[in-house]
Amino acid sequence: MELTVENLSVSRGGVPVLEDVGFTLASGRALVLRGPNGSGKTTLLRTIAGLQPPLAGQITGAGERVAYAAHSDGLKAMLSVTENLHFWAQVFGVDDITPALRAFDLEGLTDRLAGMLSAGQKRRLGLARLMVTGRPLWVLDEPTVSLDTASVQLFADAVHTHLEAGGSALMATHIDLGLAEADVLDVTPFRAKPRVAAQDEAFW
Amino acid sequence: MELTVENLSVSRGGVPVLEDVGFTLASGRALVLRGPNGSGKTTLLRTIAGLQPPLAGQITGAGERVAYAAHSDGLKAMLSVTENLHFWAQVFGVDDITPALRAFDLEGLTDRLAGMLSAGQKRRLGLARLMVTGRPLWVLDEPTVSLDTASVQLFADAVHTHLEAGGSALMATHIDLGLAEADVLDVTPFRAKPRVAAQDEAFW
Amino acid sequence: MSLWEYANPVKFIRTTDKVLPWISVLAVASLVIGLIWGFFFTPDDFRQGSTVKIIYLHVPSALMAINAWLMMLVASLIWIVRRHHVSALAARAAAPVGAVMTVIALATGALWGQPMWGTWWAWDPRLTSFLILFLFYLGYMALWEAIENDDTAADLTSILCLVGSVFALLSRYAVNFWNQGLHQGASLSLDKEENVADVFYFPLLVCIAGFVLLFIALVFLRTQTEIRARRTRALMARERMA
Amino acid sequence: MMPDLGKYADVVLGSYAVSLTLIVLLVVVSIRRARKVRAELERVEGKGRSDG
Amino acid sequence: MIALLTRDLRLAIRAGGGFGLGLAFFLIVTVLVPFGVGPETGLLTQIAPGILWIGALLACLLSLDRILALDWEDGSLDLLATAPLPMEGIVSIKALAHWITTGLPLVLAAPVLGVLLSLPPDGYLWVLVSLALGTPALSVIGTFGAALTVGLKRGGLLMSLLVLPLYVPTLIFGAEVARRGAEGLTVQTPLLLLAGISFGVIALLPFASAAVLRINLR
Amino acid sequence: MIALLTRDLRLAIRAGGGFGLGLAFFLIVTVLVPFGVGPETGLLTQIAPGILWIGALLACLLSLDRILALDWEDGSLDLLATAPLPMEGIVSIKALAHWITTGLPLVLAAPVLGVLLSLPPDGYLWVLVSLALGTPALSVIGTFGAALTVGLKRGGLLMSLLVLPLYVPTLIFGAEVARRGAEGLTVQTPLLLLAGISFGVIALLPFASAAVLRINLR
Ligand code: HEM
Ligand SMILES: Nc1ncnc2c1ncn2[C@@H]1O[C@H](COP(=O)(O)OP(=O)(O)OP(=O)(O)O)[C@@H](O)[C@H]1O
Ligand SMILES: Nc1ncnc2c1ncn2[C@@H]1O[C@H](COP(=O)(O)OP(=O)(O)OP(=O)(O)O)[C@@H](O)[C@H]1O
Ligand SMILES: [Mg+2]
Ligand SMILES: [Mg+2]
Repeated sequence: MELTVENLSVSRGGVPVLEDVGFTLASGRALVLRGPNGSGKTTLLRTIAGLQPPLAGQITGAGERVAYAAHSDGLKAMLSVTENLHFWAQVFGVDDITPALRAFDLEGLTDRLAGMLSAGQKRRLGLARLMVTGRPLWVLDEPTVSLDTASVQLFADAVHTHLEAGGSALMATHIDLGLAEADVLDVTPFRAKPRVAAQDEAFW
Repeated sequence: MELTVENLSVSRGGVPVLEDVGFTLASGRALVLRGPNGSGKTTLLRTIAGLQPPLAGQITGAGERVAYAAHSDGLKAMLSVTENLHFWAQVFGVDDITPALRAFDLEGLTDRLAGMLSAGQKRRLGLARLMVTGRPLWVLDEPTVSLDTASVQLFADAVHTHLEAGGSALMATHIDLGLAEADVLDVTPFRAKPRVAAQDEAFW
Repeated sequence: MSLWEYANPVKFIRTTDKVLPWISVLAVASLVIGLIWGFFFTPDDFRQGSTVKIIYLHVPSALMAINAWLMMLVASLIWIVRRHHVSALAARAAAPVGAVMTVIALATGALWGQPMWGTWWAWDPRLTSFLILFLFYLGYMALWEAIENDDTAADLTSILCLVGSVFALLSRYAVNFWNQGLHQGASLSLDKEENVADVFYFPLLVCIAGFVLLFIALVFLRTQTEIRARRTRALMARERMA
Repeated sequence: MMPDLGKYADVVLGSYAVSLTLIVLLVVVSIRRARKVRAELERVEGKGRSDG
Repeated sequence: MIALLTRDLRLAIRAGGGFGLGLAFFLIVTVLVPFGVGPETGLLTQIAPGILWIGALLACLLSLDRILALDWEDGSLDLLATAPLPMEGIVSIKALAHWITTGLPLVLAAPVLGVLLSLPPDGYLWVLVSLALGTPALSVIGTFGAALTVGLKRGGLLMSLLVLPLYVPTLIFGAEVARRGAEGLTVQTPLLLLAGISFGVIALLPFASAAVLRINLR
Repeated sequence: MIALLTRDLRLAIRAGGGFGLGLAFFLIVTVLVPFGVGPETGLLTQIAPGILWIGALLACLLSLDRILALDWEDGSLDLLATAPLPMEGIVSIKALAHWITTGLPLVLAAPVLGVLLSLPPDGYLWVLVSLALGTPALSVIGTFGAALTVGLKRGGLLMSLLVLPLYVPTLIFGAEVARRGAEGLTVQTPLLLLAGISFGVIALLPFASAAVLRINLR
């Protein structure tokens, strides 16, 4: 099954930011969103992840297939690395967390409390969460923030494995991951013409 | 005046992370800290900014000369861009905030509440704060996180101007800014040998 | 459905602009007539002395305090079901009016209580439930103020209004159960035996009409204001992005 | 032609004073805000076009 | 769902926010009252059931902002919303976790604190029963308030303002049961009403909370 | 310094957290008490001064976590610490801002709420005076508590626990002044003691708060 986005308009704080976005993302492929700061990448990803309703247009193949990772990692400072990961595994009905730990080189940190990790280590843990969701479509918002080059490579490998297994990935990043399967979509052409908030159109 | 760091050991959560760090940073120069995630860059920068005491060693030329910018920007979501910046200008006894706004291309956003900016816009505002401190030594922890390439260039220009005016800058980043004045220091060789927490040595 | 046309902000402003002067004039007229009639030309009550004159403020404001909340409840329901912006804004506009009415009812009641019951305040069920109603008004207004996004605020406050109404009713019964009161029962009932004497009754009716008209006029005016404020915000946002 | 309010004068007058003040205040605040917002809207609309 | 419950309970214990603190607050309020109103035993006996109820209510109130705000701040709530759990389930579990960490300890501690306020001997049972019946309602109503204000930074005080009026019926019937019980009167009617409120609230309010939370997340 | 004060006041108004809410909480606690202890006027009159004091204290307490925690969370506190302001100045200004936004409105509202609790006529003046003298101490002590717990996520409840015992002397003397005043007795001794506590605390505690805050920041 593939992700299809048609004529999608998304808004933030009621103001339309992107309009008429359309693309498809087949399994085994990745799509990288590009665009300057404030162009609306985060907003688009949140909409596709189902966290906010679209202003117009259709999204098919998202919903229950999405594993979302945002700017903030949703880590509990007072739980250990294992406990944090294990919780999400349980929520998503997955049993084994070792592959995720291994893929992001967290094995040496299993008993450390998440609050005591460095910025990059936290990020790695947040990304490892994706692997325990068992969900095929990864929706990622700037996943490589604070990661060093080695960790970026770990992440690229993880995405690669995920794609090979038939998954797909949609992400916004400012850096290049060197993924062969990745297409790039620049959101700049879709930027909404300056308008008032959609909900305010009634007030014209 | 230059920043001199000698035999500096720093600790986080009581555990030594870097030992015997030493370097000097002359005015007009920049020093970029490199090192994998969790190597202790943040800890080193906080120590130099005076936010935590060093375990051992000397730091001269920091103290009142430091303007520090961390992972979090210290922005008030309920104050506008101007109000946020103006407050810090007042605290540091600087009057004019327009150069800072101009340097980081925030002029179109002056009346927006900081809470309504995108991730990259917030970051730009956080960096603009440096310019209203009037302090010569900038200590920056991953300043380019969430910035797109255009904004990174704005930032590099700002640093460049600051150096030209006789300032200096110490920063941890994983990306390359293309600054001619920048030296690179890899912190990996200084990593502390695994030991118990320093404060526990009394119990040996 | 023709009635829903007035849910269009433009249409609403246009229509209310036409009727607003008339309503205002009527409101002021009936308030002046009613209050002057009541204050200057009614006799003292044989038991309560001159304090009966307070009734011309107390009862109408008490009625409006409750009815304003009911109106907000209806407007909230309309917003939830049909998402007409005007109704959400009308609810927002009515809240401060209702709150002021509640304060007036409480204040006049308290002043009345001093000579009649010998105390400013007693934990009588009716008094108490008014105090609770006032708290609900406060919370409702505070929630509107606290949320930036207008539609989110409308959604949340209308749910609060619904849930709050249920709890307000519950509180009313709870309070009744908790304390037997001093306050007189409803005497505006159609049952003639129970009613206050006609001398007090007619000016009172005029005052009530005045309060109702005043409420309508204020809600119209304030809703217009909210609509305009909203439109201003919308236009500014567009300007900023251009 | 002030009616004789007897010993309750302060209470009765007090409640009239309080209520009328509150009502007048509410009306004044509402009208002033209405004016301000209306002016602001006209300014933003620029053309002074009527509400439409 | 169970994973969520265990996680919340574990966090409550680990972060030092749970069992201990609500209880301690309860204790302190009860201790402060004699300082405020003076130490006469007769007076204290009279107000004891009411003070116990108010103390429990405030202790509940104070811990409400932990229900959802922490998860909101670190982004967990967004992630939970995309997880295969119904929102109604999430808010119910959150309310349950809050009750276990706050309400339950309060119920158990109330009789002990009754001693400090010279609660009459007949009162203990009824204070216990009324709190046991009433605190779940407090948790569920509180979760609604927390969901309403979750997006607001430090909305804690606003939440109190919104929640307290909603607490009134529960408080009145609860305190009435405790008070009548302490005086040896019959408690049947208020007890039934209290139970009615509790069950009604538990059955219906989670839907409102879930709706409100969905609005706040978008 | 003045910049900091104006910023804090502006934030308090803007974020809807300031003047209104502490006051509303005070109002609500006062309203809840009769629901708990029953509506008899005689009983209420007796406990009125104490309840007013406890209510004011709790309203203060609840707003403490806004003093420093917000600035900590968004990193402002780190930045302020590296700014050319002495830490003692920062904490004093923070306490002052808290008093202006919370303590002062409480003092002014107390007499009005006294009506609800049938405070005897003699009591109004002394309740006002005692609160006016006591609330600054509450703010300063509260700032100390806030500084102690600033690093802890949602340390609100823990802070309450730490702060409440520190509030006890102020409460005892303050409530004593109010109570004696209400009963028409002489108030001189507790009044002097209350004033002594206030001034002592204002003069000395900021140093402790600053020290604690420095430790917490590192
Ligand atoms: C703060 C205190 C008070 C509040 C909140 C209050 C509230 C109300 C309300 C809500 C009504 C309308 C009832 C209805 O029509 O169904 C009402 C009516 C009335 N109140 Fe009060 N009241 C207060 C104090 C007093 C006092 C002290 C008196 C005089 C002794 C008083 C005398 C009356 C009378 C005579 C009516 C008219 C009853 C009727 O015709 O329906 N009230 N009050
Ligand atoms: N509440 C709001 N009201 C109006 N505009 C808003 C609001 N919140 C955000 N915006 C604007 O919406 C736009 C889209 O923001 P978004 O976070 O989606 O950008 P982004 O592409 O993720 O940027 P970045 O790369 O900086 O993270 C930005 O220009 C932002 O300023
Ligand atoms: N409270 C603590 N107790 C023990 N170790 C800790 C504690 N906090 C952090 N650490 C460890 O200290 C080390 C240094 O962390 P620091 O944040 O300085 O790294 P960093 O170089 O900034 O990394 P990044 O590039 O990921 O931001 C990390 O390995 C981290 O796991
Ligand atoms: Mg973004
Ligand atoms: Mg770091």
